[in-house]
Amino acid sequence: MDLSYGPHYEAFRRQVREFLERHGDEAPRGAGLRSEAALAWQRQLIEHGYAARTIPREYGGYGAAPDILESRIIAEEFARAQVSQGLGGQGISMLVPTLLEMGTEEQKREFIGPTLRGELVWCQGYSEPGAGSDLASLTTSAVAEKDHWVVNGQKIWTSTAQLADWMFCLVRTEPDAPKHQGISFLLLRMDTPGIEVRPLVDMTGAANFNEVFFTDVRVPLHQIVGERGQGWQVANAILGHERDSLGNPDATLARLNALMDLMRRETIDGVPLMEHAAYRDRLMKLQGRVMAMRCNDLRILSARVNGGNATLARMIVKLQGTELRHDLEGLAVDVMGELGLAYGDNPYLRDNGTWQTQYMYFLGLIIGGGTSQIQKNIISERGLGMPREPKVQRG
Amino acid sequence: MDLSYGPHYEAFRRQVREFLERHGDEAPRGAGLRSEAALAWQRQLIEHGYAARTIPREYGGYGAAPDILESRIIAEEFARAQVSQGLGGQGISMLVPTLLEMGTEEQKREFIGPTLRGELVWCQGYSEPGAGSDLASLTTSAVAEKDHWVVNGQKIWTSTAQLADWMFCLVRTEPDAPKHQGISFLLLRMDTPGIEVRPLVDMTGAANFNEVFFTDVRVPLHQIVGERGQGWQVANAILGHERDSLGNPDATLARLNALMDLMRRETIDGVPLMEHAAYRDRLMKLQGRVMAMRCNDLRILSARVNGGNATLARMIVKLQGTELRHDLEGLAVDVMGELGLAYGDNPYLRDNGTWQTQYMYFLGLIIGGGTSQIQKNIISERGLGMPREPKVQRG
Amino acid sequence: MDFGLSQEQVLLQDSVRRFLADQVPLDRVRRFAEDGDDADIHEGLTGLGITGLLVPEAAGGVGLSALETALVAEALGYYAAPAPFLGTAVAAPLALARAGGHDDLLAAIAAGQARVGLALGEAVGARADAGVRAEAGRLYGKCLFVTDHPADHYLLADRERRLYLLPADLAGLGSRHLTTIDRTRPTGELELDGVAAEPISDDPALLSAVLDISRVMLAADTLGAAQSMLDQAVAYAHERKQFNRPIGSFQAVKHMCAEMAAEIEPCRAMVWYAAHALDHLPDEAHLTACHTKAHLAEVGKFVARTATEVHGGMGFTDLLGLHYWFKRIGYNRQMLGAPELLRHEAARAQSLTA
Amino acid sequence: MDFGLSQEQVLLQDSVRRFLADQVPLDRVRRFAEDGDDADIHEGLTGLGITGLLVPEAAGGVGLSALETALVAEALGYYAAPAPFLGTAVAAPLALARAGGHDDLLAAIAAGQARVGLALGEAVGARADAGVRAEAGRLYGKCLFVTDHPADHYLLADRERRLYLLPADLAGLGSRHLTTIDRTRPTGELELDGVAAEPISDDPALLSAVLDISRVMLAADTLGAAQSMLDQAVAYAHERKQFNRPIGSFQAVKHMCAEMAAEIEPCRAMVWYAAHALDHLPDEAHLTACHTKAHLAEVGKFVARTATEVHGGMGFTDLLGLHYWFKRIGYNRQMLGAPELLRHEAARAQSLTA
Repeated sequence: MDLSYGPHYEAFRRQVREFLERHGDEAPRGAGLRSEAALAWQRQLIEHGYAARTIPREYGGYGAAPDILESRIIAEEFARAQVSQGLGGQGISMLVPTLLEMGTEEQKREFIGPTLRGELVWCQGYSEPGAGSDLASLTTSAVAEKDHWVVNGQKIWTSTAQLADWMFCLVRTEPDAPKHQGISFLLLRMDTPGIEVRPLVDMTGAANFNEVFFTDVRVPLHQIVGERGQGWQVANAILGHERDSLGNPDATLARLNALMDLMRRETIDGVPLMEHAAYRDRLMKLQGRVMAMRCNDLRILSARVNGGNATLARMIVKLQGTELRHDLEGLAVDVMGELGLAYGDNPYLRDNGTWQTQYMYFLGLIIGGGTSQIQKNIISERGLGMPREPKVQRG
Repeated sequence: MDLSYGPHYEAFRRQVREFLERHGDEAPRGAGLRSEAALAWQRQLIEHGYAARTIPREYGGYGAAPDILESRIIAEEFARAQVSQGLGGQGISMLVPTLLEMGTEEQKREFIGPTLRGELVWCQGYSEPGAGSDLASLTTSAVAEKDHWVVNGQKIWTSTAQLADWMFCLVRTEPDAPKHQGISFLLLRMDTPGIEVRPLVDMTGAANFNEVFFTDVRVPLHQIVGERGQGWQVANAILGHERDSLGNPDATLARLNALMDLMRRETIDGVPLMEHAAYRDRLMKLQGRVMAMRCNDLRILSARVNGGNATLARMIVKLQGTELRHDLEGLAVDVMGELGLAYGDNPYLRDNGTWQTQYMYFLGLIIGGGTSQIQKNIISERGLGMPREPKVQRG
Repeated sequence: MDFGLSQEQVLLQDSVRRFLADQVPLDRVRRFAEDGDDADIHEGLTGLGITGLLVPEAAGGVGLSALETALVAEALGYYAAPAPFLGTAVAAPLALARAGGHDDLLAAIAAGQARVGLALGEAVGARADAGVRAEAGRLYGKCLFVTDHPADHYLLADRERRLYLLPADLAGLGSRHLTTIDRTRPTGELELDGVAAEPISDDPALLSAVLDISRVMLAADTLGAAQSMLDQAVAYAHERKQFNRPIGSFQAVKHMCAEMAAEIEPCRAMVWYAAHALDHLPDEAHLTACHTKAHLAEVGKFVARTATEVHGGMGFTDLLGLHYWFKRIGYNRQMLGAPELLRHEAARAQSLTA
Repeated sequence: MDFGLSQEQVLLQDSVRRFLADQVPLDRVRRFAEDGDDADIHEGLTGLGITGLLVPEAAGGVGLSALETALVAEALGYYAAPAPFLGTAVAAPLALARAGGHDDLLAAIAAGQARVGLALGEAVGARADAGVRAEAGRLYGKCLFVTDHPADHYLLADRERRLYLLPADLAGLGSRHLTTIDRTRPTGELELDGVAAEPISDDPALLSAVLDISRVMLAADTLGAAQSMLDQAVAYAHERKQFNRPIGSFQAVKHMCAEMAAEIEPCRAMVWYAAHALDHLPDEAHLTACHTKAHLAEVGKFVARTATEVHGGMGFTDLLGLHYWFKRIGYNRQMLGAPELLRHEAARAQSLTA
């Protein structure tokens, strides 16, 4: 056990810091996805290897060998300096690794570079109203007619659908095959006639997601990744690439610190909330849980770097992390009492109203991306080797 | 809504009080099940209608018409005076009502009177090691040979088996019938050759239950209640007779009050535990839950007296009541800290060590008599009308 | 011995439920969330006698008790119905009838012609930006999170726990809307810059009585809202299929619903008891009110979260409108005393701590 | 950057596990519960170097760190193994090595020839019957719930948080056995009637260091015990059939096991970190120790209850012996600071309260 990074990585860290000191103020703050500032910053990051670091040069990346600690150091230093780490989004985080793994050479050359540079923005079309936990039962259909797929159906939970140039999506192309074998992975332009995007307002009051409707949408036959009927495998090829961001313990620690500030600062009848022992005990309970999740994260990181088994440790992050965050935001709402109800343009909003909003948003995350119920199925079956539920009699 | 009992019942209450004032000190305190004092007191209670109140006179009861409020008043007054309400046990609480409902005239005359008077002590043989939640899968067999059943198998969770004269039990007599239709309800003497009773020590350190083993135990054919194969219905005929005693809120209130005494009395570094705000908040949470369960109980009682639907209210008592009690005992253990570990002959035992023991015993009750998991199945299916789990494919 | 509702009480609640089911479906709630206009609902409830439930008959009201009022509150919660209620139909009638000499306003309330906002922030615990002090017959400061806003009058408490009735047009009295998560409960703040006012009563117990009944009504509202969320979850679990089965046939979903039912069911009796105690069990009323609101807040929080989870992603969207109930339960939780504060008050009421 | 165990650490833990799996099966635990004789286990652990882990090499020990010790504690918890450990192999070596001048006793500990009981009741919060005061070089009073009892020496704290080392045969020092729920951890009390003794050190931080490491070891023991209960529950759920299915195929049972795993898994890293911090991160050590013990106590309580529930009635009986782990977790929870007290201490360590 050695929690230091060692001289090689400390040198790398200094290099990142120097970059940030020199260029950090060129980073856009709160600029739009499409702004010239954002795109320029993204190009500069790629050039220095702080974005698209491990993507091969021939596809527009920086071409470094994968190194988990370097990535971590970059993330840490950018966070410390509060400087944008460049563009994110599902195109960069999901489609690029998918194409690298499963795309044709032509697809790689056509899409990866522009996506990395932010010139192409993508959205993801997986979930449907009738296919959530049971994603493989999706029914949006694509029928081959001459040189086109004709797509009909509906997707939901599509973020950035209004902004996206393209969508990568799962559609049913072989209606008679078993459900996992009848799916294909298509790429389609969002300006194709027949696509309608409707914002999906959620309980926080914002439209963090959209619904997308397809009516006879014509997609060229070659805009498929992998073979017909292989879409499920294509989509799952990159499941491991998703960052375990849903329960990120560093973000949780930042929120815990903000909550501690809140409890020191706010008062009831002049007495700081921190002096209220029942609240303080709840806070300390959360601090213990945050500590545990941070240690868990350290273990996962270390296992990635050094090898070692942290499967179960990784498997529980989403379940525990979203729950913890929901509880933490909920304590903040509680200690504020009536002030915890303030919303929108309320002048008494504390911390921009983030506590109440995040309390709800994290309930959404408990549900989304595999509900807690599904997570528990996975942990018990894959993590603990417990028997699957027996097959149900039909009819 | 009227929480008074009205003049008729208040008069009845005075009558009970007078009896208790006059005779209360004749009640045995802590005497054995079989002691002459206990039997004499039981006879006196029956004579005055404070035990076996609604059992017909011809079978040895007092013969009053059922009246829930009278029964409640008797229970309240005896509890207030801390005087024994006479003998309990599964013979009186379960077998007597079963025989009244399903027994032959001969069985009623033979068994009910002596059971009520405490001359016959019974134990119950339902659960088996392999048949807990799924009781109907029991395998203890009874094969008819000439004029006897020959019983082989094992029962578990049999309380008072060492003391009992007789057992009423469920055995499989029709091995080829569907599982609910192959069971019969037998009565057997515990001194029949081939019966072995082994005390079943539990986590509290006591043997609150036993295992009972049967090897070629011969039981006269006529010692059956109901028909062959009807045992499941016979057993279920009296399920409604069981008092919802597992989550009795009056007992819980008494424990809450004792816990409050404990927290006022005990100190850390000279400061009363009640001054520890985190403990006090936990206590107040429990007090709120106890209040809710007492109100729920009042509603159930009232619905019994006046009609009205309290099905769901009744259905949740065991689940909520045992959980609440477990939590309450657990808080007591926690506030005592190291003292909460004291056990057995430890001279620093508080309240006779009941907190630690009950904490474990109520975990047993959460599990026993239908685990919390089974309770939730029942509440969701029968209480909320949710779909049953689909049938599982065999093999 | 009858711990249950009378025929009349059941009928009263049914009539309110029927009215709300007809006139305040989710679409009507959504419309209110946009335009803040509840005139038709207020009128309908007035027609049913709801605004006058606690107004003495002599002043033109129905003169019923807290229990009936709680049954109405439960129905309002069940339908997440916007309507002037907590200040107008609960706190003001109780306070004004006890203080005496306000028959005109009481009659106007019963007739649906007056709204009264409840401004008790000071009594529950003033936050940094708030505080109302009285100096030589004038009031200064701010009261946040006032119910039934905008109103014709405000029932306000100052730092010394004295109650005032302030007509909205008093000189020096400003008010404005405060947005909260619960768009079914219009809320505001008062600014007092030397408002001339005298307390309505010198009875020190009056504020406590107003707080007790208001807290029980918030608890009753949560009871209704939680029951509605459970009912919606059970219905959705029947309907929604995944893996070729209604999700309601999965044990995990069934158990979530069973746990909600097991938590809610005793709350029903608790709310009845707490409301009954307000009128009939003076020794228990305050303690029961504190515990009932605190306990319902905890159960409500659990149900709001769990019912949303049963609905999966749909529960998180605006599509089914489930969040109106979620937020209503959140509002009830924080208003007039969050659970920890109430439990502390309960402990003090029993002299368990200073 | 390596947050994980070294090859040597893994081997050490494996060797202890193998020894315990062979020599301390449930039957051996039961026998100890009857006769209190752990000589063979003590000897076996001594042979593996466990008693000398924290004893400096110069004094005949192995001179390893808190992390190795925590790995051993975890293994002991996993097998609910009785053995002189907390006082003998953890607290005493740390305290005596730091205080200096106790090399003979340290050597005896490492050689398995001495047992030291830990008597810190005073430092954690004295209950009504306890209290140790020093007057003119003599100690008076009582210390309850002393570990590793009976021992050859006792490490005792007085009211002023000074540490003493008391040979068991000192004049005026009485001791007796105290029965607790956990029959795998022999516990006693000390009675001091003018025992002549001087503190072993004037370093005020020494007691705090002893408490920190002892608490981390109790947490590590809970980690092992909880993991064992989960493993037993999963195995039982595979084996036990009801309704023609292994109960482990029911979603409710699966989810109970998943929840246990999800709670336990981060605890493993937390215990490693807390142990590592004791030796390498002085600024974090105390806070981490408080939180780790408190958090493990809560997780342990949940797992102890849930694993028992998965076992159904069998979990409640003595037949499977599951209760030995249940009670061990309970013992770890209460000893040297129950969770609320530790959280209060954590808050004070951060100056969040007085």
